[in-house]
Amino acid sequence: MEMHAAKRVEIIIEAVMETRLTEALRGAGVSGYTVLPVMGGAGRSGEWSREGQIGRSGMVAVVCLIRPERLDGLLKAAFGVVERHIGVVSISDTQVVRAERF
Amino acid sequence: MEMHAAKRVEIIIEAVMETRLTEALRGAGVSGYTVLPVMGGAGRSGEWSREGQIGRSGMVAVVCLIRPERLDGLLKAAFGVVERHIGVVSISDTQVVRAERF
Amino acid sequence: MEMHAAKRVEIIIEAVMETRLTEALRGAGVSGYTVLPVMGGAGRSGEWSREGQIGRSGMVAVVCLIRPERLDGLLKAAFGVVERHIGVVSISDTQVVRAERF
Amino acid sequence: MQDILALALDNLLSPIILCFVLGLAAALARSDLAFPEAVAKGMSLYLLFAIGFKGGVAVASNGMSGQLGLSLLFGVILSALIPFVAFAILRAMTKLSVTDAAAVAAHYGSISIVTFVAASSVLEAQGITFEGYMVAVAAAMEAPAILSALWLISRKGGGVDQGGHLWREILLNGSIVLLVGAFLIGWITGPEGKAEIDAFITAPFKGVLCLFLLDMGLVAGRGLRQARGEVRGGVLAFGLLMPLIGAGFGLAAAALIGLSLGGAVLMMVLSASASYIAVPAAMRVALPDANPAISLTLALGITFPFNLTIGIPLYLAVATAILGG
Amino acid sequence: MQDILALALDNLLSPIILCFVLGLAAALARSDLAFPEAVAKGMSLYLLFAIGFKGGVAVASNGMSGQLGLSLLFGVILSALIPFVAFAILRAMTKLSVTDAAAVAAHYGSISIVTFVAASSVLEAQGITFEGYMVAVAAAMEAPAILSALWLISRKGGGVDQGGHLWREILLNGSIVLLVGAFLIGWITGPEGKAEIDAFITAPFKGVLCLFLLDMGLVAGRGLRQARGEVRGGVLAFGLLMPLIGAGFGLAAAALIGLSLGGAVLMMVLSASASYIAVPAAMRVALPDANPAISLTLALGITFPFNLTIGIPLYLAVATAILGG
Amino acid sequence: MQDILALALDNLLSPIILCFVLGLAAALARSDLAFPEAVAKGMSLYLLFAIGFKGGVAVASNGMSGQLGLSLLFGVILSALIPFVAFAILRAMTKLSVTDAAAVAAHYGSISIVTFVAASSVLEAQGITFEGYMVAVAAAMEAPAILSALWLISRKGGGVDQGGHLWREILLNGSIVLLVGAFLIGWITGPEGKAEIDAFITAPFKGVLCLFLLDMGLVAGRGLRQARGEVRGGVLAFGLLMPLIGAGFGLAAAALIGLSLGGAVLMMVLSASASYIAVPAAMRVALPDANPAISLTLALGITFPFNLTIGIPLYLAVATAILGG
Ligand SMILES: Nc1ncnc2c1ncn2[C@@H]1O[C@H](COP(=O)(O)O)[C@@H](O)[C@H]1O
Ligand SMILES: Nc1ncnc2c1ncn2[C@@H]1O[C@H](COP(=O)(O)O)[C@@H](O)[C@H]1O
Ligand SMILES: Nc1ncnc2c1ncn2[C@@H]1O[C@H](COP(=O)(O)O)[C@@H](O)[C@H]1O
Ligand code: NA
Ligand code: NA
Ligand code: NA
Repeated sequence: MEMHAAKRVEIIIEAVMETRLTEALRGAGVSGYTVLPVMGGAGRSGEWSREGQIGRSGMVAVVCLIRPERLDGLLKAAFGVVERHIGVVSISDTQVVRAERF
Repeated sequence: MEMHAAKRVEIIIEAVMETRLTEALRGAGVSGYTVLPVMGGAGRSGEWSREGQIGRSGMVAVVCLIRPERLDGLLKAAFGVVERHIGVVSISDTQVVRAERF
Repeated sequence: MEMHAAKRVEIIIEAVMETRLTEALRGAGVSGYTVLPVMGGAGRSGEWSREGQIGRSGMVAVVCLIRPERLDGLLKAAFGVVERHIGVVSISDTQVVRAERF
Repeated sequence: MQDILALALDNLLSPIILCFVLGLAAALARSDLAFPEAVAKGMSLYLLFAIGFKGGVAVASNGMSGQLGLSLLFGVILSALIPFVAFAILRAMTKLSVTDAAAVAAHYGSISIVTFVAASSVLEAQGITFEGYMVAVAAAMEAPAILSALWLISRKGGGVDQGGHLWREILLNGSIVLLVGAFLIGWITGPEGKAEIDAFITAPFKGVLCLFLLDMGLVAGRGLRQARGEVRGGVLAFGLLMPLIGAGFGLAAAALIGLSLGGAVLMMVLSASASYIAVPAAMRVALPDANPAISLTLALGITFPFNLTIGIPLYLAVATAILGG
Repeated sequence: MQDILALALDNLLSPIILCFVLGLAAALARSDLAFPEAVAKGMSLYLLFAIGFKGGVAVASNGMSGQLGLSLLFGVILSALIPFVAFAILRAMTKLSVTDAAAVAAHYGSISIVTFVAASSVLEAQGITFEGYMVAVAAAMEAPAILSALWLISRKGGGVDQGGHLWREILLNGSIVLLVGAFLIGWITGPEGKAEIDAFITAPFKGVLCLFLLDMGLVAGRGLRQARGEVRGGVLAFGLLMPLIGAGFGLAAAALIGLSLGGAVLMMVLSASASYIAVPAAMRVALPDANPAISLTLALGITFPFNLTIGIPLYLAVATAILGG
Repeated sequence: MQDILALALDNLLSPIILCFVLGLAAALARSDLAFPEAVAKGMSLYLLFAIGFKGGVAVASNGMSGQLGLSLLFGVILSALIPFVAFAILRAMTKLSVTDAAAVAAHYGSISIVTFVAASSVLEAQGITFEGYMVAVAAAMEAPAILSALWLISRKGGGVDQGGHLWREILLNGSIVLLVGAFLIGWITGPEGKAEIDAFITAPFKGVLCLFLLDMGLVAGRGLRQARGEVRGGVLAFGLLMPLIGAGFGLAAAALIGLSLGGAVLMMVLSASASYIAVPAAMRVALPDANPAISLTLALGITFPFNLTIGIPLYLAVATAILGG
């Protein structure tokens, strides 16, 4: 199968910021993303777990597959939201098959 | 530690198709995979969220680690199922330690 | 944006071992990780699903982003815990933006 | 007439309806009020179990009145027949593709168990009895509509994924199995069994139904907000017209079978309502090219609230007028 | 005096408090006892719905006593005012940064609905009535404190993320919408509506509250274990002092409005309690630089158990002494 | 004898057993009926809390009858002893490895709280009283078996992961903590405390148990379907034989302690039942080489349904015959 180079951006961010992030992504022309739940984690601001929590506490992982040329736009949009917030962003090379989708 | 090249295939697919996909994978000789829940997302068919849903709605993420030489078989099997369905497939290079497992 | 090479280590491990793993990671100087829930999967020990389970059954996925030079320490710590247990470890190249965090 | 209006108003101002309205309003106003998926699923399992069990107990107590078999048969026929009617109307009134029209038609042939539950509550509040086995009829009406839709598609040359286990999935769908299983357990254990778990399945039932409808309002509201563009004009009109046509078929069947007033109203409600759990999943598997947003918005955002607010009192009024109190 | 001690002891040995203590002890001993997030969220939705609904029914039954408007107004004023007091005390007594102090202040201006619920239970057990609309006052007091905190920050030159929809998020926060919505539904449907769902919202209420407090004990214990280093000295003292000051303001307001004894105690409890659901989320959005562990540990680990065990009986005693039984 | 058969049949046709059968059948037929993990966990937390609390209240009401200490001691001894018996039988009857045999043995020394709950329900339905503190005995019997299994392994030269906190994990296991904690709260607050939350922990209890057993049937059925190959012949026979042997030990202990008829039946049930929550987790940590599917299928798929259907009435009959009604 023919495969096309793409980028996989994984943004782990506070759940309260999810809507702001996805709106910024849409603003940057990124219309595809997937949100995965996060159970817990640790970082500079300590350890946390979702168990027994009630509010929109905790984090989510937002995964975006995009064409390489769109990476800069995406990162700019994402960092506008993530910047002052708890969270991490990583970018990996990947390949996709149905390139017209991204 | 000695590491071996492998492929990480991530298939985001409708939850109703999960069993069909994993059966196809097994049919292609892929006996190891992990299913992650997905909370929501957006794509060409719009935005969705799992909150408050009742049926087998929504998507799941199926992650397979495989030896590079098995990639083609896996993709063929996966696309047989995914093809006409909502969802995305991405393939990344990765490394594993206990290669005999894959 | 300036990006820095990093490693993304993904450890899929039994939920009962989660605390032991994260303690071992901290012992190895890895203070950042994210735990994702896992719904089900299959491997050499057969198929399983989290549905309807009650105990701390099932698996979790622990994702660590680290500087490349810390990989060996992390793997050693992780394998001390994972070794005799059900589960898989994969290591991918990735890039991060705020390198000082890792 | 005045009675009907009073009943309709009473119905509109019941906690059940108001909870649905609250959910709808919260979602349309983009509040972040939301039920976790697990809680929503848990409530639906509870409701299915309770309604199935109570139906079975009713059969154990009152006997079968000889018409269970006939009612099941008519239920299956209605479920299989209504999609053809719905399909014809959709093709005439709207620009939906064959696939989309068939998918929508399948939803309308099948049933909405929550509408059924809401209607039973109204009947109970009015002191109107009904055949306990109607819950088995509801289960029997879930699946046949899917078969009709697939037949419609294949006749039109459309491709249908008849994958090996589609049929097992449809017939052993969790909600059918739970409803029928609880019905059988209720039937076997009878009033004694009910006495053991009555405090669980009867007393809190209406309260759980309220919270469940609040969640359904939230889901419907979110759907309406997103699909605003796609459901309008003819499609929208279909969502209001089709339940009336379905109810007509249901009433005719009830008269033929000789159901009681309460049973007739429930048969109308089943025929008038559209599925939003079992059929959507089956359509995703069998007709992946159909746009799921259209069916779901119609079934949950238009027809469900219509039946809940106007439909149920209306069907009761019509059934009373025709079959007599 | 003896009565007060007896009441305090009685309160301390109630299942509700003991459940909280069990959760706290289990978490501090690092047991893996835990509630799934969905179950915790489900219980909180249930409690908000039940308390809101019952408040609305109380208003429908007893009328408004003419003071709803005044009470709401004073509630808003208290919520907006208390953060300034809290901020001043924090800046004087602790080394917290402006941002952290403002974030903590916002939590103390807002309210803890579970403390409110626990206090209503104590009042009910004592046979002390209170104004049903106090639940609406609780809802009205959730948000103004956030505005005050943001104003404090911006006056000090701090940056505040006033992103487009922050205000909608705060005002249409799920818990406010559910509380107010259920209140309205209770008001509209009145005692008749309550009769329909009483077995769901009244009978099991206290039991659910027990399990919910068990979970809150677990969450508080985990928080205390992790934040052991950060909350001590002046910050800790603030967590015990501030509820007393808040209660004083609440009592003054209650006297001005002319609330009943029960209403006055609830107004004191609202003013004395600190938010750990709505405000933390808003602060994460608006003040990302504030350390969330400080506010949460104070609100949930110090002030909440203080109010639950000592605060409520104390406020009741003081209100009885000043306003008369 | 006729009475026993009648009781056994009555038991078989109770909603509780039929719900388990429904779940089992649905899973074996590969229906997609499933409970979300959070709902299953929530129900188990509820059941543990309710059973613990009611046990504590029973002790508060009826006093200790002087035998709590003795019963706890015998419980611990049974739990520690039974694994040796089970291990010897497994090594003689089956080809399981030392590790697998030890892991299975640990499960059978420990207890199944749901079997205990189901047995209490049967006793209550028969009007047979039992010592309230038996729930504390159940908690005390959870852990010792694990120690025995680890000792067995290490004596055979097997490696055991005695990681730092294994013991804390086992002894502060969530289900033990909740059961013992609720027992203490029930004991402290007594009948007054129970009155406050009775509508939550007593009235709906049996209904929740039904749904929980439905889920257990689903999980057991899925396990049986997947492990079909691994559990057969000698291993399968062990799953039917071992509960009888365990019950025998339990009866002997009960006679020595001088328990009431009801208490003796519960002691038999505890000894006869096998753990499927606490022990599996501990075994995964300490004996990762043991195949978890074997223990779980035996405990949940064979011994649990055996005890539920045949075991409980049988133990009651034997105890009645030996100890007298
Ligand atoms: N190195 C890392 N690898 C993976 N996840 C991380 C890492 N650092 C932080 N995180 C995630 O981001 C959250 C916030 O991190 P921080 O801002 O460092 O407190 C943590 O709770 C983790 O879920
Ligand atoms: N570019 C993308 N990156 C990540 N996930 C995607 C992307 N596109 C689609 N998805 C996921 O696949 C689902 C269906 O996509 P679509 O078929 O484009 O509607 C979405 O709801 C997302 O969860
Ligand atoms: N090749 C693989 N790719 C992805 N996940 C795997 C793979 N092999 C095993 N797993 C995961 O690890 C768990 C245990 O695997 P195993 O130890 O092989 O039984 C499985 O249930 C999967 O969740
Ligand atoms: Na219909
Ligand atoms: Na306050
Ligand atoms: Na045992």
